[in-house]
Amino acid sequence: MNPFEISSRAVDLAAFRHSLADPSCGGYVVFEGWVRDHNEGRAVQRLAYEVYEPLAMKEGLAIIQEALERFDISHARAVHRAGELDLSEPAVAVGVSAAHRDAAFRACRYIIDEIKHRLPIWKKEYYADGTAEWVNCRQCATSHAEHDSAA
Amino acid sequence: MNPFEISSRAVDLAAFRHSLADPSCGGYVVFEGWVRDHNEGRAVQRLAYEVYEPLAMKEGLAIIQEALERFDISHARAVHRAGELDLSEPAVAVGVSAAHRDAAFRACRYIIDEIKHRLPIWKKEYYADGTAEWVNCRQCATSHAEHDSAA
Amino acid sequence: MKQLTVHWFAAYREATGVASEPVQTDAHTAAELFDEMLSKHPALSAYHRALVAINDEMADWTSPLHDGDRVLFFPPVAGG
Amino acid sequence: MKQLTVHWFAAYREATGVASEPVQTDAHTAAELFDEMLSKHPALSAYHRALVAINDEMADWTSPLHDGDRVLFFPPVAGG
Repeated sequence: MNPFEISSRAVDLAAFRHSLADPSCGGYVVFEGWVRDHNEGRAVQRLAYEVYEPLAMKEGLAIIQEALERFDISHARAVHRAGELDLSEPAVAVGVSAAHRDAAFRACRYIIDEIKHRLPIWKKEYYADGTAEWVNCRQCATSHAEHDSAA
Repeated sequence: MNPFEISSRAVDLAAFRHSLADPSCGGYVVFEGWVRDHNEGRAVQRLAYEVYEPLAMKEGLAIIQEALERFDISHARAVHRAGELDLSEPAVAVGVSAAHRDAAFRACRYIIDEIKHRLPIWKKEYYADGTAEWVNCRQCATSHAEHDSAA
Repeated sequence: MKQLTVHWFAAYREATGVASEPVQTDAHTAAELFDEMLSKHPALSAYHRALVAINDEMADWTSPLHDGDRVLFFPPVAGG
Repeated sequence: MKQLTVHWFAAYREATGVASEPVQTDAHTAAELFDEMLSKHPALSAYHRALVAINDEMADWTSPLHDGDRVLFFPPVAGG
Protein backbone atom coordinates (compact mmCIF):
# COMPACT_ATOMS: atom_id res chain seq x y z
CA MET A 1 0.00 0.00 0.00
CA ASN A 2 1.00 3.58 -0.60
CA PRO A 3 0.98 5.43 2.75
CA PHE A 4 -0.08 8.71 1.15
CA GLU A 5 -2.15 9.25 -1.98
CA ILE A 6 -3.85 12.00 -3.91
CA SER A 7 -6.87 10.52 -5.66
CA SER A 8 -9.37 11.87 -8.15
CA ARG A 9 -11.72 8.98 -7.42
CA ALA A 10 -13.83 8.02 -4.40
CA VAL A 11 -11.88 6.34 -1.61
CA ASP A 12 -12.60 2.61 -1.18
CA LEU A 13 -13.01 2.72 2.59
CA ALA A 14 -13.22 -1.05 3.08
CA ALA A 15 -9.97 -1.61 1.19
CA PHE A 16 -8.41 1.33 3.05
CA ARG A 17 -9.28 -0.25 6.40
CA HIS A 18 -8.18 -3.72 5.27
CA SER A 19 -4.74 -2.40 4.32
CA LEU A 20 -4.19 -1.24 7.91
CA ALA A 21 -5.34 -4.46 9.60
CA ASP A 22 -2.75 -6.27 11.68
CA PRO A 23 -3.30 -9.00 14.30
CA SER A 24 -0.74 -7.33 16.58
CA CYS A 25 -2.89 -4.18 16.73
CA GLY A 26 -5.59 -3.60 19.34
CA GLY A 27 -6.72 -0.14 18.26
CA TYR A 28 -7.68 1.45 14.95
CA VAL A 29 -8.64 5.11 14.55
CA VAL A 30 -9.99 6.67 11.37
CA PHE A 31 -10.70 10.28 10.57
CA GLU A 32 -12.75 11.25 7.54
CA GLY A 33 -13.25 14.83 6.42
CA TRP A 34 -16.64 15.16 4.78
CA VAL A 35 -17.85 17.85 2.38
CA ARG A 36 -20.12 19.93 4.60
CA ASP A 37 -23.27 21.64 3.33
CA HIS A 38 -22.43 24.94 5.03
CA ASN A 39 -19.43 27.10 5.89
CA GLU A 40 -19.50 30.33 7.86
CA GLY A 41 -23.25 30.58 7.45
CA ARG A 42 -23.35 29.99 3.69
CA ALA A 43 -25.02 27.01 1.99
CA VAL A 44 -22.42 24.96 0.08
CA GLN A 45 -23.54 22.86 -2.90
CA ARG A 46 -20.27 21.28 -3.99
CA LEU A 47 -16.57 21.94 -3.96
CA ALA A 48 -13.38 21.40 -5.86
CA TYR A 49 -9.90 20.73 -4.55
CA GLU A 50 -6.88 21.98 -6.44
CA VAL A 51 -3.75 20.06 -5.51
CA TYR A 52 -0.15 20.74 -6.44
CA GLU A 53 0.74 17.10 -6.55
CA PRO A 54 4.57 16.99 -6.58
CA LEU A 55 4.82 18.90 -3.30
CA ALA A 56 1.59 17.52 -1.79
CA MET A 57 2.90 13.97 -2.24
CA LYS A 58 6.29 14.86 -0.75
CA GLU A 59 4.78 16.59 2.30
CA GLY A 60 2.08 13.95 2.72
CA LEU A 61 4.62 11.13 2.83
CA ALA A 62 6.78 13.17 5.24
CA ILE A 63 3.81 13.64 7.60
CA ILE A 64 3.06 9.89 7.65
CA GLN A 65 6.73 9.18 8.32
CA GLU A 66 6.81 11.72 11.17
CA ALA A 67 3.74 10.07 12.75
CA LEU A 68 5.39 6.63 12.55
CA GLU A 69 8.48 8.03 14.29
CA ARG A 70 6.75 10.11 16.97
CA PHE A 71 4.01 7.72 18.09
CA ASP A 72 4.03 4.06 19.03
CA ILE A 73 1.90 2.96 16.08
CA SER A 74 2.13 0.11 13.58
CA HIS A 75 0.60 1.51 10.38
CA ALA A 76 -0.66 4.85 9.11
CA ARG A 77 -2.16 5.91 5.84
CA ALA A 78 -3.94 8.89 4.30
CA VAL A 79 -5.75 9.69 1.06
CA HIS A 80 -6.77 13.16 -0.09
CA ARG A 81 -9.17 13.80 -2.93
CA ALA A 82 -8.47 16.12 -5.86
CA GLY A 83 -11.03 17.65 -8.22
CA GLU A 84 -14.78 18.04 -7.80
CA LEU A 85 -16.64 16.51 -4.86
CA ASP A 86 -20.30 16.27 -3.91
CA LEU A 87 -21.77 16.90 -0.48
CA SER A 88 -21.01 14.21 2.14
CA GLU A 89 -18.17 12.66 0.13
CA PRO A 90 -14.97 11.99 2.08
CA ALA A 91 -12.43 14.62 1.02
CA VAL A 92 -9.73 13.06 3.15
CA ALA A 93 -9.31 9.82 5.08
CA VAL A 94 -6.64 9.11 7.70
CA GLY A 95 -6.25 5.67 9.30
CA VAL A 96 -3.89 4.52 12.06
CA SER A 97 -3.53 1.10 13.67
CA ALA A 98 -1.54 0.52 16.85
CA ALA A 99 -1.14 -1.90 19.72
CA HIS A 100 -2.89 0.58 22.04
CA ARG A 101 -5.54 3.22 21.43
CA ASP A 102 -3.84 6.29 22.90
CA ALA A 103 -1.09 6.31 20.28
CA ALA A 104 -3.60 5.61 17.50
CA PHE A 105 -5.77 8.59 18.50
CA ARG A 106 -2.83 10.97 18.86
CA ALA A 107 -1.17 9.95 15.60
CA CYS A 108 -4.43 10.22 13.64
CA ARG A 109 -4.99 13.71 15.03
CA TYR A 110 -1.42 14.70 14.24
CA ILE A 111 -1.67 13.54 10.63
CA ILE A 112 -4.93 15.35 9.82
CA ASP A 113 -3.77 18.55 11.55
CA GLU A 114 -0.51 18.56 9.59
CA ILE A 115 -2.28 17.73 6.32
CA LYS A 116 -4.55 20.72 6.79
CA HIS A 117 -1.67 23.09 7.54
CA ARG A 118 1.14 21.93 5.27
CA LEU A 119 -0.19 20.45 2.04
CA PRO A 120 -0.47 22.67 -1.05
CA ILE A 121 -4.19 22.02 -1.47
CA TRP A 122 -6.87 24.65 -2.06
CA LYS A 123 -10.61 24.32 -1.69
CA LYS A 124 -13.10 26.25 -3.78
CA GLU A 125 -16.64 26.24 -2.45
CA TYR A 126 -19.65 26.71 -4.73
CA TYR A 127 -22.59 28.25 -2.89
CA ALA A 128 -26.34 27.94 -3.33
CA ASP A 129 -26.52 31.61 -4.39
CA GLY A 130 -24.37 30.89 -7.48
CA THR A 131 -21.16 32.43 -6.15
CA ALA A 132 -17.90 30.60 -5.44
CA GLU A 133 -14.95 31.32 -3.21
CA TRP A 134 -11.52 29.97 -2.35
CA VAL A 135 -11.63 28.94 1.31
CA ASN A 136 -9.24 30.82 3.64
CA CYS A 137 -8.67 33.46 0.97
CA ARG A 138 -11.55 35.78 1.72
CA GLN A 139 -9.99 36.76 5.04
CA CYS A 140 -6.62 37.67 3.60
CA ALA A 141 -8.24 39.61 0.76
CA THR A 142 -10.47 41.46 3.26
CA SER A 143 -7.66 42.36 5.63
CA HIS A 144 -5.63 43.63 2.70
CA ALA A 145 -8.57 45.79 1.54
CA GLU A 146 -8.91 47.22 5.07
CA HIS A 147 -5.23 48.02 5.09
CA ASP A 148 -5.60 49.82 1.74
CA SER A 149 -8.55 51.90 2.84
CA ALA A 150 -6.74 52.92 6.03
CA ALA A 151 -3.67 53.96 4.04
CA MET B 1 -30.52 3.57 14.75
CA ASN B 2 -29.81 2.45 18.30
CA PRO B 3 -26.99 4.61 19.72
CA PHE B 4 -25.64 1.76 21.84
CA GLU B 5 -25.78 -1.95 21.15
CA ILE B 6 -24.45 -5.23 22.47
CA SER B 7 -24.14 -7.62 19.56
CA SER B 8 -23.27 -11.30 19.29
CA ARG B 9 -22.65 -10.91 15.55
CA ALA B 10 -19.98 -9.13 13.51
CA VAL B 11 -20.47 -5.37 13.20
CA ASP B 12 -21.54 -4.21 9.71
CA LEU B 13 -19.06 -1.34 9.50
CA ALA B 14 -20.44 0.15 6.28
CA ALA B 15 -23.96 0.33 7.71
CA PHE B 16 -22.53 1.68 10.97
CA ARG B 17 -20.78 4.50 9.11
CA HIS B 18 -23.83 5.18 6.94
CA SER B 19 -26.04 5.64 10.00
CA LEU B 20 -23.78 8.48 11.20
CA ALA B 21 -23.59 10.32 7.87
CA ASP B 22 -25.00 13.84 7.84
CA PRO B 23 -24.43 16.59 5.25
CA SER B 24 -24.04 19.16 8.03
CA CYS B 25 -21.00 17.27 9.37
CA GLY B 26 -17.43 17.93 8.27
CA GLY B 27 -15.65 15.42 10.47
CA TYR B 28 -16.13 11.75 11.29
CA VAL B 29 -13.98 9.80 13.74
CA VAL B 30 -14.15 6.06 14.31
CA PHE B 31 -12.42 3.92 16.87
CA GLU B 32 -12.31 0.15 16.55
CA GLY B 33 -10.91 -2.13 19.23
CA TRP B 34 -9.44 -5.21 17.57
CA VAL B 35 -8.72 -8.59 19.14
CA ARG B 36 -4.94 -8.52 19.51
CA ASP B 37 -2.76 -11.60 19.15
CA HIS B 38 -0.77 -10.85 22.29
CA ASN B 39 -1.26 -9.42 25.77
CA GLU B 40 1.45 -8.86 28.36
CA GLY B 41 3.84 -11.06 26.41
CA ARG B 42 1.47 -14.01 25.95
CA ALA B 43 0.20 -15.24 22.56
CA VAL B 44 -3.60 -14.93 22.41
CA GLN B 45 -5.57 -17.25 20.11
CA ARG B 46 -9.14 -16.06 20.69
CA LEU B 47 -11.26 -14.47 23.35
CA ALA B 48 -14.74 -14.36 24.77
CA TYR B 49 -16.62 -11.39 26.18
CA GLU B 50 -19.12 -11.90 28.98
CA VAL B 51 -21.60 -9.03 29.17
CA TYR B 52 -24.20 -8.30 31.81
CA GLU B 53 -26.60 -6.80 29.32
CA PRO B 54 -29.20 -4.97 31.44
CA LEU B 55 -26.59 -2.75 33.08
CA ALA B 56 -24.23 -2.61 30.07
CA MET B 57 -27.06 -1.25 27.92
CA LYS B 58 -28.04 1.31 30.55
CA GLU B 59 -24.46 2.54 31.06
CA GLY B 60 -23.68 2.44 27.34
CA LEU B 61 -26.66 4.63 26.48
CA ALA B 62 -25.75 6.99 29.34
CA ILE B 63 -22.18 7.36 27.98
CA ILE B 64 -23.44 8.24 24.48
CA GLN B 65 -25.86 10.75 25.98
CA GLU B 66 -23.06 12.32 28.06
CA ALA B 67 -20.91 12.68 24.93
CA LEU B 68 -23.76 14.39 23.05
CA GLU B 69 -24.16 16.86 25.93
CA ARG B 70 -20.47 17.56 26.59
CA PHE B 71 -19.15 17.92 23.05
CA ASP B 72 -20.38 19.86 20.03
CA ILE B 73 -21.17 16.76 17.98
CA SER B 74 -24.10 15.72 15.81
CA HIS B 75 -24.25 11.93 16.15
CA ALA B 76 -22.54 9.24 18.20
CA ARG B 77 -22.91 5.50 18.26
CA ALA B 78 -21.17 2.46 19.72
CA VAL B 79 -21.44 -1.32 19.40
CA HIS B 80 -19.76 -3.85 21.69
CA ARG B 81 -19.50 -7.53 20.89
CA ALA B 82 -20.52 -10.33 23.24
CA GLY B 83 -19.44 -13.98 23.06
CA GLU B 84 -16.52 -15.54 21.24
CA LEU B 85 -14.33 -13.53 18.87
CA ASP B 86 -11.46 -14.42 16.58
CA LEU B 87 -8.21 -12.51 16.17
CA SER B 88 -8.49 -9.16 14.37
CA GLU B 89 -12.28 -8.96 14.74
CA PRO B 90 -13.60 -5.62 15.98
CA ALA B 91 -14.66 -6.10 19.62
CA VAL B 92 -15.97 -2.58 19.84
CA ALA B 93 -16.70 0.23 17.39
CA VAL B 94 -17.32 3.88 18.29
CA GLY B 95 -18.31 6.46 15.66
CA VAL B 96 -18.85 10.21 16.02
CA SER B 97 -19.80 12.78 13.38
CA ALA B 98 -19.59 16.53 13.99
CA ALA B 99 -19.38 19.84 12.18
CA HIS B 100 -15.70 20.11 13.18
CA ARG B 101 -13.04 17.52 13.84
CA ASP B 102 -11.84 18.57 17.30
CA ALA B 103 -15.17 17.74 18.94
CA ALA B 104 -15.42 14.48 16.98
CA PHE B 105 -11.97 13.32 18.17
CA ARG B 106 -12.59 14.27 21.79
CA ALA B 107 -16.05 12.72 21.95
CA CYS B 108 -14.86 9.46 20.35
CA ARG B 109 -12.04 9.22 22.86
CA TYR B 110 -14.40 9.98 25.75
CA ILE B 111 -16.84 7.26 24.71
CA ILE B 112 -14.27 4.47 24.35
CA ASP B 113 -12.52 5.42 27.61
CA GLU B 114 -15.81 5.37 29.52
CA ILE B 115 -16.91 2.11 27.87
CA LYS B 116 -13.70 0.46 29.04
CA HIS B 117 -14.07 1.70 32.60
CA ARG B 118 -17.79 1.55 33.30
CA LEU B 119 -19.45 -1.27 31.40
CA PRO B 120 -19.96 -4.63 33.11
CA ILE B 121 -18.04 -6.56 30.47
CA TRP B 122 -15.34 -9.14 31.09
CA LYS B 123 -12.79 -10.52 28.68
CA LYS B 124 -11.42 -14.06 28.86
CA GLU B 125 -8.29 -14.65 26.81
CA TYR B 126 -7.38 -18.10 25.51
CA TYR B 127 -3.62 -18.50 25.07
CA ALA B 128 -1.52 -20.54 22.68
CA ASP B 129 -0.26 -22.65 25.61
CA GLY B 130 -3.81 -23.94 26.29
CA THR B 131 -4.46 -21.80 29.36
CA ALA B 132 -7.09 -19.10 29.71
CA GLU B 133 -7.45 -16.08 31.95
CA TRP B 134 -9.88 -13.29 32.79
CA VAL B 135 -8.19 -10.03 31.84
CA ASN B 136 -7.57 -7.58 34.70
CA CYS B 137 -8.21 -10.34 37.24
CA ARG B 138 -4.76 -11.86 37.48
CA GLN B 139 -3.40 -8.74 39.16
CA CYS B 140 -6.06 -8.58 41.86
CA ALA B 141 -5.75 -12.29 42.58
CA THR B 142 -1.95 -11.98 42.83
CA SER B 143 -2.00 -8.99 45.15
CA HIS B 144 -4.48 -10.77 47.37
CA ALA B 145 -2.25 -13.86 47.52
CA GLU B 146 0.74 -11.69 48.44
CA HIS B 147 -1.28 -10.10 51.20
CA ASP B 148 -2.18 -13.55 52.54
CA SER B 149 1.38 -14.83 52.60
CA ALA B 150 2.54 -11.68 54.39
CA ALA B 151 -0.17 -12.10 57.04
CA MET C 1 -32.66 -11.85 58.47
CA LYS C 2 -32.87 -10.49 54.93
CA GLN C 3 -33.58 -12.70 51.95
CA LEU C 4 -31.42 -11.60 48.96
CA THR C 5 -30.25 -12.97 45.63
CA VAL C 6 -26.53 -12.83 44.93
CA HIS C 7 -25.24 -12.92 41.33
CA TRP C 8 -21.66 -13.81 40.39
CA PHE C 9 -19.97 -12.85 37.12
CA ALA C 10 -16.96 -13.96 35.09
CA ALA C 11 -14.03 -14.89 37.38
CA TYR C 12 -16.27 -14.72 40.47
CA ARG C 13 -18.75 -17.14 38.90
CA GLU C 14 -15.95 -19.57 38.10
CA ALA C 15 -14.66 -19.29 41.69
CA THR C 16 -18.06 -19.82 43.33
CA GLY C 17 -19.33 -22.33 40.76
CA VAL C 18 -22.75 -20.65 40.61
CA ALA C 19 -24.23 -17.80 38.55
CA SER C 20 -26.68 -16.82 41.28
CA GLU C 21 -27.92 -18.07 44.63
CA PRO C 22 -30.46 -17.13 47.28
CA VAL C 23 -28.84 -15.88 50.50
CA GLN C 24 -30.17 -15.28 54.00
CA THR C 25 -28.03 -12.72 55.76
CA ASP C 26 -27.75 -10.18 58.57
CA ALA C 27 -25.13 -8.20 56.58
CA HIS C 28 -25.90 -4.48 56.56
CA THR C 29 -23.76 -3.48 53.59
CA ALA C 30 -22.57 -4.95 50.30
CA ALA C 31 -19.06 -5.15 51.74
CA GLU C 32 -20.24 -7.17 54.75
CA LEU C 33 -22.13 -9.49 52.44
CA PHE C 34 -19.08 -10.08 50.22
CA ASP C 35 -16.94 -10.87 53.27
CA GLU C 36 -19.63 -13.27 54.52
CA MET C 37 -19.55 -15.03 51.14
CA LEU C 38 -15.80 -15.70 51.55
CA SER C 39 -16.51 -18.41 54.12
CA LYS C 40 -19.13 -20.02 51.91
CA HIS C 41 -16.90 -19.84 48.79
CA PRO C 42 -13.23 -20.10 49.92
CA ALA C 43 -12.04 -19.86 46.27
CA LEU C 44 -13.24 -16.23 46.29
CA SER C 45 -10.41 -15.35 48.66
CA ALA C 46 -8.08 -15.36 45.62
CA TYR C 47 -9.83 -12.14 44.50
CA HIS C 48 -10.46 -8.85 46.17
CA ARG C 49 -13.67 -6.88 45.84
CA ALA C 50 -14.05 -4.85 42.66
CA LEU C 51 -17.52 -3.48 41.81
CA VAL C 52 -21.02 -4.04 43.11
CA ALA C 53 -24.46 -3.25 41.73
CA ILE C 54 -27.78 -3.52 43.55
CA ASN C 55 -30.98 -4.03 41.55
CA ASP C 56 -29.19 -3.13 38.29
CA GLU C 57 -27.78 0.16 39.61
CA MET C 58 -24.08 0.60 40.28
CA ALA C 59 -23.67 0.87 44.07
CA ASP C 60 -21.09 1.62 46.77
CA TRP C 61 -19.64 -1.05 49.01
CA THR C 62 -21.17 0.83 51.95
CA SER C 63 -24.65 0.78 50.37
CA PRO C 64 -27.25 -0.66 52.79
CA LEU C 65 -29.00 -3.89 51.83
CA HIS C 66 -32.75 -4.41 51.89
CA ASP C 67 -34.90 -7.51 51.87
CA GLY C 68 -35.41 -8.75 48.31
CA ASP C 69 -32.36 -6.97 46.82
CA ARG C 70 -30.55 -8.47 43.85
CA VAL C 71 -26.86 -8.00 44.62
CA LEU C 72 -24.47 -8.26 41.65
CA PHE C 73 -20.78 -8.81 42.35
CA PHE C 74 -18.57 -7.74 39.43
CA PRO C 75 -14.87 -8.55 39.06
CA PRO C 76 -12.72 -5.80 37.45
CA VAL C 77 -14.26 -4.96 34.06
CA ALA C 78 -12.35 -5.31 30.79
CA GLY C 79 -14.51 -4.15 27.92
CA GLY C 80 -13.23 -2.75 24.64
CA MET D 1 19.04 39.66 -14.67
CA LYS D 2 17.82 36.21 -13.61
CA GLN D 3 15.51 34.16 -15.78
CA LEU D 4 12.89 32.40 -13.59
CA THR D 5 9.55 30.66 -14.00
CA VAL D 6 6.73 31.82 -11.73
CA HIS D 7 3.78 29.51 -10.99
CA TRP D 8 0.43 30.73 -9.65
CA PHE D 9 -2.10 28.54 -7.83
CA ALA D 10 -5.81 28.67 -6.98
CA ALA D 11 -6.90 32.24 -6.10
CA TYR D 12 -3.56 33.64 -7.31
CA ARG D 13 -3.96 31.95 -10.70
CA GLU D 14 -7.45 33.39 -11.07
CA ALA D 15 -6.12 36.85 -10.15
CA THR D 16 -3.18 36.73 -12.58
CA GLY D 17 -4.99 34.80 -15.30
CA VAL D 18 -1.98 32.53 -15.89
CA ALA D 19 -0.83 29.24 -14.36
CA SER D 20 2.84 30.00 -15.02
CA GLU D 21 4.98 32.56 -16.79
CA PRO D 22 8.64 33.22 -17.54
CA VAL D 23 9.99 36.23 -15.63
CA GLN D 24 13.18 38.26 -15.97
CA THR D 25 13.98 39.92 -12.67
CA ASP D 26 16.60 41.55 -10.47
CA ALA D 27 14.69 40.57 -7.34
CA HIS D 28 16.97 39.01 -4.72
CA THR D 29 14.32 37.26 -2.62
CA ALA D 30 10.94 35.60 -3.08
CA ALA D 31 9.33 38.52 -1.26
CA GLU D 32 10.87 41.06 -3.64
CA LEU D 33 9.68 39.00 -6.60
CA PHE D 34 6.11 38.82 -5.28
CA ASP D 35 6.05 42.60 -4.76
CA GLU D 36 7.40 43.10 -8.29
CA MET D 37 4.58 40.94 -9.64
CA LEU D 38 1.98 43.24 -8.04
CA SER D 39 2.63 45.89 -10.71
CA LYS D 40 2.33 43.32 -13.49
CA HIS D 41 -0.84 41.78 -11.99
CA PRO D 42 -2.76 44.51 -10.13
CA ALA D 43 -5.53 42.03 -9.19
CA LEU D 44 -2.98 40.32 -6.90
CA SER D 45 -3.10 43.32 -4.59
CA ALA D 46 -6.37 41.96 -3.20
CA TYR D 47 -4.31 39.21 -1.56
CA HIS D 48 -1.37 39.22 0.74
CA ARG D 49 1.53 36.80 0.52
CA ALA D 50 0.94 33.37 2.02
CA LEU D 51 3.43 30.59 1.14
CA VAL D 52 6.23 30.18 -1.34
CA ALA D 53 8.12 27.15 -2.65
CA ILE D 54 11.24 27.14 -4.79
CA ASN D 55 11.96 24.14 -7.02
CA ASP D 56 9.34 22.05 -5.19
CA GLU D 57 10.74 22.76 -1.71
CA MET D 58 8.87 24.94 0.77
CA ALA D 59 10.89 28.15 1.16
CA ASP D 60 11.07 31.35 3.20
CA TRP D 61 10.11 34.72 1.80
CA THR D 62 13.70 35.80 2.42
CA SER D 63 15.10 32.86 0.41
CA PRO D 64 17.53 34.07 -2.30
CA LEU D 65 16.60 33.46 -5.93
CA HIS D 66 18.89 31.88 -8.51
CA ASP D 67 18.84 31.81 -12.29
CA GLY D 68 16.55 29.04 -13.53
CA ASP D 69 14.51 28.72 -10.31
CA ARG D 70 10.88 27.63 -10.44
CA VAL D 71 9.09 29.88 -7.95
CA LEU D 72 5.68 28.67 -6.74
CA PHE D 73 3.35 31.17 -5.08
CA PHE D 74 0.71 29.49 -2.90
CA PRO D 75 -2.33 31.22 -1.43
CA PRO D 76 -3.38 30.06 2.07
CA VAL D 77 -3.90 26.29 1.94
CA ALA D 78 -7.21 24.62 2.81
CA GLY D 79 -6.85 20.87 2.55
CA GLY D 80 -8.88 18.35 4.48
